[in-house]
Amino acid sequence: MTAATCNDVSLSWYEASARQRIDALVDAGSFCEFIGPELREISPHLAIFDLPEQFDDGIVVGRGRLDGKAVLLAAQEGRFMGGAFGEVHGAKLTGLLRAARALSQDVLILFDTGGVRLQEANAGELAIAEIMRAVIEARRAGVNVVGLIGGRAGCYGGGSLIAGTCSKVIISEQGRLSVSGPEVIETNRGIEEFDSRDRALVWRTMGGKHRFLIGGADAFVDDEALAFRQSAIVALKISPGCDVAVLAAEQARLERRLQRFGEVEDAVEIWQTLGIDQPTEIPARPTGAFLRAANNRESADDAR
Amino acid sequence: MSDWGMQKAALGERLAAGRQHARGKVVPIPDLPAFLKGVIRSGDRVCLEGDNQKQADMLASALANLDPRDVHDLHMVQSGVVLPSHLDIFEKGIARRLDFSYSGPQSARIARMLFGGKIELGAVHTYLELFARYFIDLTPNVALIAAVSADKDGNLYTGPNTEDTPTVVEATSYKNGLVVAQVTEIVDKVPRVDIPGDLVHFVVEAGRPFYVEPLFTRDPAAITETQILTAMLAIKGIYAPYGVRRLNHGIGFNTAAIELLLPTYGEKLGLKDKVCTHFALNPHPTMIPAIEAGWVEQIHCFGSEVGMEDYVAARSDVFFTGPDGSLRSNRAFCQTAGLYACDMFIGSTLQIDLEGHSSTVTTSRIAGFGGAPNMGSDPRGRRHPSEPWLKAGAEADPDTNAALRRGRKLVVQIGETFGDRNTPLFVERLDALDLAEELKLDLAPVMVYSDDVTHIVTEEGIANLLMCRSKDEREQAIRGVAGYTDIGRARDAKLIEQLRQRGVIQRPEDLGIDPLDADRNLLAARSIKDLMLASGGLYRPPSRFRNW
Amino acid sequence: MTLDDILAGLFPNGSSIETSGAMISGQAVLSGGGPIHVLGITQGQPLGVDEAIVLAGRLIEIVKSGNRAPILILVDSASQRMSKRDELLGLSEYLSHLAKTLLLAEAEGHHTIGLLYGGSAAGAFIATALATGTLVALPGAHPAVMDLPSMARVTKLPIDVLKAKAEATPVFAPGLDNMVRTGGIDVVWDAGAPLAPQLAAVLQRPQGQDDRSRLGAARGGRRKALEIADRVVALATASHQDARHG
Amino acid sequence: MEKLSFRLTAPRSAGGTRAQAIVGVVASGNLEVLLERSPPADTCTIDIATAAHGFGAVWDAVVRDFVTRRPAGGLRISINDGGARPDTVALRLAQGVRKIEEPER
Repeated sequence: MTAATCNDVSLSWYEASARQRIDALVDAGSFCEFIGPELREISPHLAIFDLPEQFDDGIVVGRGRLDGKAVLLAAQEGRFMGGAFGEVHGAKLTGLLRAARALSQDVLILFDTGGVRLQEANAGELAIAEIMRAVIEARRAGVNVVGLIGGRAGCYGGGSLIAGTCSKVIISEQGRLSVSGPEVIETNRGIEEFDSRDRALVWRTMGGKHRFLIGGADAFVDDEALAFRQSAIVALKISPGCDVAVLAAEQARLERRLQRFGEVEDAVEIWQTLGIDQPTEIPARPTGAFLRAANNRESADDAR
Repeated sequence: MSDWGMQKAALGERLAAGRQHARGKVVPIPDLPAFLKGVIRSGDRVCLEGDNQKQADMLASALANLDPRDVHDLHMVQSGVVLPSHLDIFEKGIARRLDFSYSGPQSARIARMLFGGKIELGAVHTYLELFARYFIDLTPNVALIAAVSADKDGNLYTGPNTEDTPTVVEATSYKNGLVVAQVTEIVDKVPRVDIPGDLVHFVVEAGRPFYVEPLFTRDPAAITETQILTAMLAIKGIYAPYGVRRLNHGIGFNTAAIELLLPTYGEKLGLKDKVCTHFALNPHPTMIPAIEAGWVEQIHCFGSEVGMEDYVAARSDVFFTGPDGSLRSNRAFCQTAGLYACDMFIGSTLQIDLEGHSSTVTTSRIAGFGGAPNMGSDPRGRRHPSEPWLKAGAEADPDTNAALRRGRKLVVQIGETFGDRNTPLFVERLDALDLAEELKLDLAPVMVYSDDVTHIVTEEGIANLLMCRSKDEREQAIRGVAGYTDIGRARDAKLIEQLRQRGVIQRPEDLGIDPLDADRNLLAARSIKDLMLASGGLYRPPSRFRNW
Repeated sequence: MTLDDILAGLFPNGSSIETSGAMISGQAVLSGGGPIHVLGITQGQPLGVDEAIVLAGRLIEIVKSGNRAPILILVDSASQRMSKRDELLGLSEYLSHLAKTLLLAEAEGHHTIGLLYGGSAAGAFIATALATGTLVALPGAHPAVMDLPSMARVTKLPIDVLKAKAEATPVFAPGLDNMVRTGGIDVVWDAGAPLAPQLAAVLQRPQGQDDRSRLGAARGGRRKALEIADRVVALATASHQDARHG
Repeated sequence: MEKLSFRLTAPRSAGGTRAQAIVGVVASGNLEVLLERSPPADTCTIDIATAAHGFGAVWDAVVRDFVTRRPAGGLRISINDGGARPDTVALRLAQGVRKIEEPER
């Protein structure tokens, strides 16, 4: 098998834009966008709030090739309104997933989102519900839907629920995956419960390493576009589907997590329970050392 | 007949009053209020150790909790007004007069209190100036200082954050003043003696470390392409041609960008061993890649930086460290080094006017000067030659006999033409002038005077003010790098083209720099995590800077 | 309407429903005679990992049991539980898992009906009511993504300005009517009429595809979503054929 | 939002063959620039929607310098601005021209 060409310049996934991520992820020059910025399909709702629009409404969708294989892709731009789901933004992803089911083609979702866009909250919330349903319908038709998480805005709110429907989740240390954001928890529960400015706390509670260790993500990669690419190629090789057996396995997995860790106060205790040596050093470990230490992690194989 | 020995007698009275609340030299925390009330007299000059970085925070709160009926009209002489309690002391009427250097996080409140008459201002000093006055006419009666540990004899260990302490203690204790130290813990034997116990009268065991502000940590993730371009201009257009080896950097993102470009862009230009070998500088985390790449021979520090302790200890070939292994910093010595032994100061500012005066004062904030004017000024007392100093001197005054010509220190102001919220860097009139009028100050608080500044660097180019021969040329040179600000747009295009022909103004293209090459990939580290990894895990950044 | 009133109205032939904390679970007999599974989250409680796993477990049992009786999920909740513990344990997976079990049940042939009779918000709303095949509501239900005061804080707009804007568009402000107009809620039942026939009418309808964006467009509350999604499908299909024949 | 439009004579026309290019994102202090081909070859039109009001004179200066310094003829440029500083605007415009000139793969 010949390895298809790709961009081999080092590119930080965290720093890259949605378009840069796609360019670096797929085989060189293979991406073709649907409803590109030149069509100016902007949000019809931001003008009500006198807010600036973006020509692609913060999401790029289209098709490309990954290691020679045709895939559909969506990438959120976390810097535009926090990558939040609005009506147009969400509908582009819904359409992509419906196409995936119809065409039996795998999908990569490059998450970078704070959740629902408040200025169009109802439309955003419904978009998320529609997307989740479309993901499951596509998966039941045998399509892989892989989530990639490592952007600036993380994967929060409804975005995190969509990620939970994916067949595989790839995450980097910078990636955060959580429903409520740190500020929201602090506002609702007080700074004693959660100090949102304690970034080490944020990352060890919601960050990529912790999610990988508890089985919330299937692959842990460096903050490099090439690492995401390699991992995505591997993720597309298996197709677990989404039937009652898979969800029963997930039920067992999530019940086990509650039994094992339900009473702990902090991520470090969980890592200790997993039998990790020097659990407090986990955040500082480079990828190689971390993956060795993560040998006994809770795995999510085929139970998602 | 004079009654000699009055000061010794007064100190004796304070000591006696203090001992009523102490066991030996140790004052228990519950007795601290009564103790302070006993040893401090209304009208005293008090140095409450508030440095640029470390804070005698527990003593500050205790002082602020005194009853102004017992103690009032204090004259505070301290370099840093940083904690809220520093100003509570004035708010409550415990203190009245203030001489200081730097107010950082309290800059807005201090301005309000000055306008409201709650504070009677002596002067805003530079560090060296205030330290100097400690020995002439602002000698403290009482110094409340901070250290890491003490033994029962009062010997103090300050750890990496020695900063102002030796200067404050020297001035106070040898002139019959009383010295009280807050320490994290009392130990049998201190790791090293930074302050001899003879000079320390009382010690309070706080049971927790003093507060330190991580003031010199710049997250590489926040460095913009424009800042990278500006840093490229500075390196290729100033560092390289002058061969600047001994220097000080300010704390802004522009100089952080320079630090992170040394091992990449600087290396490509072949500048290793030719520039940036010796620094008067705090242990900036953004220096780690350059240090690791072998660029730096030596750094002397004003203070430490939170999280850099282990790294510094492991790099004693570069930093000054004690027998205990940890950094020895000293603000007074390092400021002197920055003034006399460095050939360049480069830092950012908030406003520059058409003459080249610069100021960090805005009408609602008085941030003070800190050390920038010490390092950002041409020392008239300098006598030793060096290549950059001589070259700059020759550019300023080509006609004088070289053997009789003073050299010039390079004083570089670097910044983007627009700052936060599109505020222009260049202005017709400094806000400092309005402030001086409102507060009826004799002097406007100018950070770097126009006759000291030699270069201004922005993303539009470099203005070499040494080579300007008239006031008009100088003004146009400044307009010529002022970009799209009102000042920049009111330029005389023809004159500016002439200045460019003479090399007074240099554009990126004149230096062979394509603005489109200013990419974050050029940074030797793009995140705090990269810095930590570059340090081999020795740098331990505070939680708020981490994203892992 | 209290939960008991609702259950009595829906199932005049009787039901056997257990309450455990804020969650209910059991079976009832439809007015037409067939069985229906009933579960729900009640009392305006937040939905956290502990609640989600119980509801999902019950749904998996139902699907595994092999009978294809309809499932009614009653919803009167707060939002997701906003706590350190829930997020530490991976709340997103638990909520998503619950939604997936509902979607699975629908796909496996169970008619899934959500009945929103109180509040629900944000992640809890998505994981329960919005994951059913058909979502209906009773008058007085109050779905929300975020309440207006919080929204005012985040958008830095005065609440009066937000209220004025909410008059002009159903797209952002909380409330039942807005959720109907944007297509999220299929129908609001008539509380004055018997409930059992209204449930029977919903069950009469064939199961089909997700038609919320079509409803949103028809009702004028969400004019773009359907058109954009359809265009993406068309473009993807066309480009797929190009790739094969090109 | 404030809308501004410029139609400028451009001494040099843009190179390359790409139909369009886009750089930047709409965020605080940032902007997106969409470049499309549009005859005539000696004219550049620029349409701006900006969140920062009252900077018309600065935009005027920035775009005039841009068409003088960069090959921008035959381009229709559309900008959504989140309040970027002029130096950022100038940089994005230059990046955009470079991108539309890149060879197609």
